[in-house]
Amino acid sequence: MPALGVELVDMDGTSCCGPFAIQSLDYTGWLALAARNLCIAEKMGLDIMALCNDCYESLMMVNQTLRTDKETRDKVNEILSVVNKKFKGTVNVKHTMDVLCDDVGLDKIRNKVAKPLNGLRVATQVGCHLVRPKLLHTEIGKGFEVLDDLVQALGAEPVQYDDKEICCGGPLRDIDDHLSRNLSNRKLAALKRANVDCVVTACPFCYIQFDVGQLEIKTLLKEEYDIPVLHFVELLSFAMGIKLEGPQLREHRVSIDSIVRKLA
Amino acid sequence: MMVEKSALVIGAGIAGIQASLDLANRGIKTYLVEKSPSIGGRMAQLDKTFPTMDCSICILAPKMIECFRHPNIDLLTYSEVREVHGSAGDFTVKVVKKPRYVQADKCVGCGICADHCPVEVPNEFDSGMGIRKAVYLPFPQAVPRVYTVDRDHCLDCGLCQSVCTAKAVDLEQQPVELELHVGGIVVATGFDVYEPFRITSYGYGKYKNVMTAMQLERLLSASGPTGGRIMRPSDGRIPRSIAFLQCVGSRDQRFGYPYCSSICCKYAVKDAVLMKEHRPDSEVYIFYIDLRVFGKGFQEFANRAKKEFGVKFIRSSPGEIREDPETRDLTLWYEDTLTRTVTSLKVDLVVLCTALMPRSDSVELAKILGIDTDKFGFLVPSDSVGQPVDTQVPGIVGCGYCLGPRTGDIPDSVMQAGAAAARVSEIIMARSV
Amino acid sequence: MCHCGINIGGVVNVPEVVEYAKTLPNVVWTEGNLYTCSEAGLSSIRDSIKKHGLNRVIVASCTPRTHEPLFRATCEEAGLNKYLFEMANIREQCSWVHSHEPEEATAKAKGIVRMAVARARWLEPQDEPEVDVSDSAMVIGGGVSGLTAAVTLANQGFKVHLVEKEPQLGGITRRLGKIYPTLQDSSEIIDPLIKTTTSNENIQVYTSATLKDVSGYVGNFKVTLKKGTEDMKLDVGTIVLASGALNYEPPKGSFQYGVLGGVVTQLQLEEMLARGEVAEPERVLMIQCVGSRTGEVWTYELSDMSQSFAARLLSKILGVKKEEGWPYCSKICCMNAIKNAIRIKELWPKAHVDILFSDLRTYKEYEDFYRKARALEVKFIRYIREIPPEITEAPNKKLNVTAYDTLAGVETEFLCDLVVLSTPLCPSKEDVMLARMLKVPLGPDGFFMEAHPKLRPVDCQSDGIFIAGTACGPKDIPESIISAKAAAARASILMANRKLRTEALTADVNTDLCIGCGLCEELCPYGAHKIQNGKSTTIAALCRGCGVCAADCPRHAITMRHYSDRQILAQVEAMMA
Amino acid sequence: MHVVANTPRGEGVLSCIQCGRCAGSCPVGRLTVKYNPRRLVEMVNLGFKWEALFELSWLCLSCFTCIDRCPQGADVGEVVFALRSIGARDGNIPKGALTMARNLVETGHIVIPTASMSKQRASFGLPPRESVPEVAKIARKSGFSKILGLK
Repeated sequence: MPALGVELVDMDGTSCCGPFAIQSLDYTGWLALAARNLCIAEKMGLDIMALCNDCYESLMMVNQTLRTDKETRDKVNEILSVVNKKFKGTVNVKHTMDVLCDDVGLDKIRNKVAKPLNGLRVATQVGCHLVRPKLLHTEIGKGFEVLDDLVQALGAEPVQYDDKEICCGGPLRDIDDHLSRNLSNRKLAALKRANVDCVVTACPFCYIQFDVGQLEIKTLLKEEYDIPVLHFVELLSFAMGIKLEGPQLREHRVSIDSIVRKLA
Repeated sequence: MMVEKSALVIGAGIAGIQASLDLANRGIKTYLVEKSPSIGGRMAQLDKTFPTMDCSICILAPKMIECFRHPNIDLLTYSEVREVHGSAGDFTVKVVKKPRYVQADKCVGCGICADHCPVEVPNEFDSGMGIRKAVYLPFPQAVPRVYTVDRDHCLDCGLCQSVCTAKAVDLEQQPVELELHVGGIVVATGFDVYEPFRITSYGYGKYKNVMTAMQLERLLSASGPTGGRIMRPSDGRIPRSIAFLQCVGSRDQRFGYPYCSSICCKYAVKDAVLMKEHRPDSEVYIFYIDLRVFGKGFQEFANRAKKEFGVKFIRSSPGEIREDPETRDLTLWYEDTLTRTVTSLKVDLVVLCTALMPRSDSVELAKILGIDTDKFGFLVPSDSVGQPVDTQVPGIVGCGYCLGPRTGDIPDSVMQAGAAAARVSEIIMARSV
Repeated sequence: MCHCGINIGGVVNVPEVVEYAKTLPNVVWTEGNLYTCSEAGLSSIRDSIKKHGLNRVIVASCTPRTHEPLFRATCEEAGLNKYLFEMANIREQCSWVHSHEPEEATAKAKGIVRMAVARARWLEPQDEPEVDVSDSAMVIGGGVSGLTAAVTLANQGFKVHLVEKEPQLGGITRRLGKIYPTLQDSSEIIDPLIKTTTSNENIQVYTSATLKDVSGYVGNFKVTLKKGTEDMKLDVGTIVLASGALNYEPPKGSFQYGVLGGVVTQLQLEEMLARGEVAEPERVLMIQCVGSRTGEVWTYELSDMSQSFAARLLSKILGVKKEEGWPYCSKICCMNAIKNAIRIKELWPKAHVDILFSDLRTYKEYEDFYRKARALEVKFIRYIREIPPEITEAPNKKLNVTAYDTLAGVETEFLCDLVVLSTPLCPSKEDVMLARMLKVPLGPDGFFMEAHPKLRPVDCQSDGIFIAGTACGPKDIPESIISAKAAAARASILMANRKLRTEALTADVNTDLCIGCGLCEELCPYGAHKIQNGKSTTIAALCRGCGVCAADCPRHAITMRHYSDRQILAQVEAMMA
Repeated sequence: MHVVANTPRGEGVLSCIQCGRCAGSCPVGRLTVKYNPRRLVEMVNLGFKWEALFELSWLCLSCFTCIDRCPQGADVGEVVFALRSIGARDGNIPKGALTMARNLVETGHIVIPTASMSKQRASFGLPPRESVPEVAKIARKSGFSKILGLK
């Protein structure tokens, strides 16, 4: 990110933002918890960049809700008072993709590409919570093409596939693993048909679902795909010629050597 | 006070035509203003009409010609109303006759100009399914039978001028402004058809074989671009399976209009039966939410469509349409809500029965007339129950679909036209006696 | 010769028929048009009449019903008597019915043209008798439609006689408490209308009066009214038929109507609410389409239904008895039910209202009305006709309703205080009598039939009679008012012109042959024949040209103008040739 | 009174006209007959036994496709949140969710930070994730802890 002129500051003392599992249990509780994180950013006077779609969805929804709905805002602030915090609504919540597309801009990204990913067939998985939450039904919402555009900017070829706009299945983990796996399986099968070099996600959760998921599916459903899964940021760093070392690469359950080789 | 024993009718679709005839036959001098080159409106675009299955233009044409020949009707086509002053019984109206660049009195409608014109433009009358030249007659039965040069697309090559044996083409023609004095005004400007680009999951504009019902009507029509043969836009193949989708953009709080357009279920059943008649071995499906075949004879007709013609009715609004990139066939994902099974269906052609919406310029015209429109842009009656065709301005009445979905179908429009004519006659006669 | 786009040209080989026609005797000019009814086609008729001095014109195209007047007028413009025009229908009677046999169709088209030519030879010019039109009208029915029609005509200076069989005006509208979608009192609509009617000096109101007899013809109807014991005679130029419709009464026992208390129709509910006879209910259940949309087959697989229902369904099928009621959709019941549901919700917010429907037809902007009801927590449950809800008696005056919700696929039970049946508007028994008296046809649905369902929705087939409101099918109040005004508009045209030409197609008696036997006078359904000093005479304006007299005259003394034996026999011979 | 319609995020139920566009779009519905968003709403409005509904409501992915397509703004995808929270009040919470929630309240994170995570964060020059006691305070105040059966 710094190479693209974006300075990132780690938010100290944040908690989890409250993914849908949390939202499901208690409305105000969720609002208050997420609002607390927003307050920290407000204190820092910085917009929030969320890498994870769930964090983004949660924070964005809460931010919008509390900005527009005074009654709820007062209720939440009343709760926040126990930790001497107060929601003001002074910061914006952005997803990494928003920052890349809107703040950095595709042109700048194109310029920064050191090693164009020519000939790389990439399938994209944007992740539902970046494009579909209710409050995004205004024009502020991004479309499924957002990631394709970015991938293209890196010189790779975005590949269309069936069920592209369908969920990765992640949210059903620990609730109905069987269903969760079947969903991923469906998508992976579609990816196979489209014979892609890799699938790139904008959401760490989709990333895990596909990456870890492929192992589970291999063992439980006896289906083997071997489709490398990358988060877009990884692909970006490849293209910008930033060497990924140590921990990042080890994270991949499905080897991405094929990609590394192809790009070398 | 002095009352003008004359009336202005704006819009020459079936409603405007009927209103004009009723007024003119009543002995009232009537100016019929139509903004497009020919009268006839939407009904002229349709193929056949339920329940007689008369071809629409065939029963409309005599009325169009009656208007044209009627001593009490002054036909002002390709003209627009610019200003209206005065009050009931005594309105002053400024109308502008747009230049056709063809002299109406000289043109014999032979069409030689069009044969020679090098420019091809998608034909609005065919909802873009067919093409016309830059000098054109919108459709064969057009009234008046005078060609029009569309200067937006014209290359000014002058070919038409040189080939016209009647010396009718005049590219220097200027707009003409007329001042009319009328006792009453009837607004009958009709409707536009909703283009469902915003409902992305149906892929309208993206998938070749997804079309609107109005486009289908043009394909079915004998005088349409395919001469009445139904062909898939992608490959010209005759579709063996067709799906009609109801409530596309109507009954829709988010992408279109919340109201029910009132006619889609009925014409869908009619078109479905026509399809079956064209090709008895074809599979025809109608996807509906509530099958609104109200009105005289329609329920019975729908029953026949199911029993005798084997049209399949499925209570569902499909979630999405997908296109096979090779074959261009379409797959609908839907839930049959009556058996509660989620499944998919492959068809050759999908027809979207889209909402009817106000004319793009309806609000503008309303301003000129000084009358109110609702939040969509339709006219609002002063008293929707007691005086259904009156506007807030005495002496100005409405009829046809410009009154919004209050109107159902053609008979409704014809009745409203009669009612509108009656209201105007009431004003004029009451004051002149 | 008309191609009518591909309607004819797509099947019949028109050019071939054109060539064939050229070969027929006496034919001097032949041409084909894409659309003969287009201005181009017509002008070419006018031109060729002048150019070739034609004295007969034949158009082979569609049906005379829609197009003959147009072509006749075109001939007249060119100075040719319109009865010298002949039309050959090669669309309805040829291309449409033989769309799959082009050769045979072409051959038949030739035959039809040949016949037309044969008849045309014998056509003679005719004059049309002109009749005076009285400028007074009779309106039958004092409901919202009748009143509106009367006022609309009176405002234009015509004299109107308004006939109502009930003692007071207002019709069914008066019985409604509120009206949708405005939820205003029906009196707000009907009272002012009654007031303007009764106070208008152009309108003469006859209440508790019925029609005894109607004779005469357009422009000169002779009406006999019966009010109490006395008869009254009226002469009117036009008649507006606004006799309205009835609210269908379900047969005893259907949905327990008339068996269990608490089962009522929507109209009864309205009257009960108006009279304040409804105690706060816990739950009211409404059932749509009771007595309407009968004979529908929207069957589902038994597998779709729970066993108990399969059983119930089977018992229904085994004990099949014809569904009572009407096949059409009454159109207004959905809004009406919602209206009453909203009223109940407004009166008693705690009360539950459930509406069992099979298609919710809140057309037009009434969709908002439906939305409003949902927002008020009125519940809409879709049932299917094959499994009608079952109603049984429950303790303390309550009713137990078992209904199958197809959308959830479950059987649900409702314990209600009231079960309200949404029954359709239906034609009244008197309509049959009226129809006979006025010589206007009834449609298959039992309502009065319009001249053309699309383009002449308020005209009757018999001239001078117009239909307004629910007499020709279910309508709500605004629609009734619109149709009434439209009917008035059509009637006013006739009366304003004061004169009318009628068809020349009438009986012509050859007094030399007539023996005055009086058979024609006896047979004529229109009373057009009178025996005067030993010979039959025809009252042209009454004669409809049916030809009964000509067919039966023992001395062949009667010929029908424009349909002489000679003309018809010539056609028959041409056909055989 | 309509319980769901009057629970936050449940307002949509009354707008539903049962068109089935959600069911035709739902990825879960294509895999199992158990879950059908349209039917879920119909059952809610019919006043169905809650127990059944909670269980169903947890089959929703929250992929929000239904919300994206619903022509009426009935938003089943939102309604399920209302259903779940109603269920949670009487302790109907799936194990997975409960663990996550408790982790969150107790440590501030649904996934409790491990040594390897800290190590990894360190490799990016980031401090290890501390637990966040404030969360517990907020949870207690808002009544969230109570729902989770925590003090």
